[in-house]
Amino acid sequence: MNKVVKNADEAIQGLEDNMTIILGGFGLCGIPENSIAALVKKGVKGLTCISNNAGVDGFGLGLLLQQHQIKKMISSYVGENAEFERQLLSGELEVELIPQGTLAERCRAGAAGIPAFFTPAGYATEVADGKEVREFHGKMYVMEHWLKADFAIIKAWKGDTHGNLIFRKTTRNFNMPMAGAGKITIAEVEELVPAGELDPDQIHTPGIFVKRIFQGEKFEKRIEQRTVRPK
Amino acid sequence: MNKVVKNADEAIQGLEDNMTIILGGFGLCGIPENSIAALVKKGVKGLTCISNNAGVDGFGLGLLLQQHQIKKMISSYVGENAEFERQLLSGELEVELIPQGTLAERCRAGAAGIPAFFTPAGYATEVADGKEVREFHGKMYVMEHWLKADFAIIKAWKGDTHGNLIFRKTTRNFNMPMAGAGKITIAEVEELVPAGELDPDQIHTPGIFVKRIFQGEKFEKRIEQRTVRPK
Amino acid sequence: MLDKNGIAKRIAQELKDGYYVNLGIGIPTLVANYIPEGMDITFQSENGMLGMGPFPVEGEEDADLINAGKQTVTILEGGSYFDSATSFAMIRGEHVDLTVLGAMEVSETGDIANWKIPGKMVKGMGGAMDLVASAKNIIVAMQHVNKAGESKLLPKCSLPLTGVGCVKRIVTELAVFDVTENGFKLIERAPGVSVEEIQKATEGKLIVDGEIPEMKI
Amino acid sequence: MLDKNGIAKRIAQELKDGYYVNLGIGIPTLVANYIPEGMDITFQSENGMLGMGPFPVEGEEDADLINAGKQTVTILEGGSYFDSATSFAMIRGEHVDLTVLGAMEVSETGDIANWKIPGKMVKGMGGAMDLVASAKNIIVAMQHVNKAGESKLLPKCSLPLTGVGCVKRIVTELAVFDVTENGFKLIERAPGVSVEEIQKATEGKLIVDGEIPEMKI
Repeated sequence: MNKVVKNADEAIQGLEDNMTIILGGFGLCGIPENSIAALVKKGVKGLTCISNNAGVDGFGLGLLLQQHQIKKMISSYVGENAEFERQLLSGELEVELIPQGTLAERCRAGAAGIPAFFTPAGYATEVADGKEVREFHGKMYVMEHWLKADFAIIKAWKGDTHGNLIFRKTTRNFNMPMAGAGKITIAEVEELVPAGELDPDQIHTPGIFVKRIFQGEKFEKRIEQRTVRPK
Repeated sequence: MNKVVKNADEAIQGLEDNMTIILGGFGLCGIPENSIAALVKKGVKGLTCISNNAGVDGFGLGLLLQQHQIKKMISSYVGENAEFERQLLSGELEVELIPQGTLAERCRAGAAGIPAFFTPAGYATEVADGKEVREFHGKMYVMEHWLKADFAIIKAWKGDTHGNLIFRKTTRNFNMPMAGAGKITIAEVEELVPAGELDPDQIHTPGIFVKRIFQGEKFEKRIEQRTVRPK
Repeated sequence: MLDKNGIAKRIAQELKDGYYVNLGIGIPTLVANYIPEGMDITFQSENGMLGMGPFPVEGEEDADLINAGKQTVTILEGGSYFDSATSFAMIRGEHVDLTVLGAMEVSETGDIANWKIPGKMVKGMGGAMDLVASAKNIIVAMQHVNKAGESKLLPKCSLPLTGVGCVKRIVTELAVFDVTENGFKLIERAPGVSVEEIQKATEGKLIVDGEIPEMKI
Repeated sequence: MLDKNGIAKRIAQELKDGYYVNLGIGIPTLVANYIPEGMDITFQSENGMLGMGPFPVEGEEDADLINAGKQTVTILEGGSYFDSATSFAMIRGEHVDLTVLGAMEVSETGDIANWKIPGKMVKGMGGAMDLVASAKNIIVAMQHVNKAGESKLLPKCSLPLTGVGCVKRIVTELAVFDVTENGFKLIERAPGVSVEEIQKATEGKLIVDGEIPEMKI
């Protein structure tokens, strides 16, 4: 059951041009930094990226945008990124915007084998255009489909050789529901330990959802909005 | 945010005849023993109970059956209970059988505000009779609805005064997806601690899903099938 | 007339002990500064936290602990972390008691537009569509008129919608309104603001029923 | 002819390194005793555990740690606990590689009946319907004929179905079959069992293509 690969380069083996990738993280919090760096290095192009956000200029998915590796972004919020805006307005980049809760649930549904479900989010808005709507118990809902991808790439705090994962603080975000939504799910972790070292009661994501795991070389963990109060 | 009630009797206040209750546990593992005892004492009748199993003679939901307090059981498996069988065959008790995964997902959907979803379980069987079926990606699925109840009653290992819960080993089972599927969710715990004592990274069920919490007087934790190997 | 903090203070009066509350970016965030004494309120941040606390003390910021606005924050005792699917389960399942958010336009039937201006770069709806479609109670905190001086309380929204028939109450620098079957019902006037001034700034149908009290801030 | 353990041994040959496997009650459970040397197999128990180990040593049984058959068990290194919704997410999402379960009847088109006998007390399907509707690979382990001596490999199931067109392979005391578009394809004979004996005990369409090897146990 050893799922350990040497590094990010090995983890993304088989990830080719024009594939669809699901990537975890919220803003720059809990993003798979090492895998993104490996994607830049590899130079794969024409990617469809499903990720809540699109990084910032010079970090996160912004690095892939810079190299024109992304054909389409599927996200809930894509501000904070001048290069993104430039590519979008020039028509180089396609964007599909999805309500955040719907995005999370569609990824979870992909991992959980639920092809479609109903949510009230977006009813009677342009998000529901062309979608089936239906009334349940006097309220209107929109039918949404699962999201699946060739690869899902997520980031956790600790992981073991069986692929079991533990997250820290608000980094669970999309990383958890995305685990298992790719044909191959890659997890990069800050600390990789032998199977048996993690308390089975404290595992957030069971290893069955993860196919490849590696310890990232370094994590910059850039902060997007540093807000503090004086000492 | 203090959700603590004194005991099981106080926890089930407002639980009246003919209500629908969702109860956690798998077999006798992780069942809300103290709340069930309080229901027997209170003598509420005509209950519809949604629970994966129906207990055994003389324990778990078997105690409510003995007192003829249950009108209908909604479960995935109801063996191991002679009184149950007697009442069923005599027409005193109604039963609706639901595939186990569908039952879990319907409870989770109830808690998560998803009125319906599609699952392959039960397609072309009597479980799908009268239900909408639909093809997605070349496979057939059945549409299933959320389950909600007047009360959801679950059992956890540790809990805090804000209703945050931590489970032990295989007791998470239906207790987790059922949290929040009742208008009022009651949690009984083996150990109740002040808010702040549980590590926020290790909480399985956030307190928002729980309305009332109490420390059970005693937990018998009966074992249904004691299987061991020699020392 | 109220300033931003005044609007937040007035909204804080809507809080009830034990409420779980989700605050949007902008004026809504300020509501956290005015929780009535002795009231126990838990803030949910939809990126995955209950019990959101103040910004961290300088030097203690943690890249792994942010709020939905991507700001470094802290967690209070009794808080918890969870994933985005669980977070929106809380929201969609109506476990969050109150959502306060900003708006570009609100219609007299409770529709809200706050995510997109045609012709401008669209950043996305984030969690706003889930929040407005799901919350039991939605209060809009906003300026009464836009930068061009046009009313934001309209018969019908002109901008692309975020949600329909969902706004329950609106607090602006001029007044408090309930959204009713018959239109915007004036509940309270801001200190020193007359019904006529409110009427003038409100394009949607306004219901003025009897004497309208001045709000107590 | 194979005994129950023989059937389990033969099914164990279907395991591959790294497989996640869900074993049903009865003969399937025995498969765990015959994992090929050096092969890493993880057993899932649908009540909420990966890495299910053997029964506990006497005196160490724990009421909080049971399997789907409600038996006290243990967990192995690298295992994890989870809730029922997550457990069936694994199953429905095809993350479990192989499901082995018993059956009362299997049809030549891969339908399976194993939960209900009309007129008898029905205990329920438990997780069987989810498992058969979802698993990528389903092997049925069963006796070839029922107690009345009637074939359990039929043109069409007579009992209420658990799932349709889902069984991939069947192992009985007499033989191994694949379910194909054209019927039950005979793959291997049990030691000492002739094709004629198998044919006689099989009511559904049997495909015998060339020389049928004897299984190696």
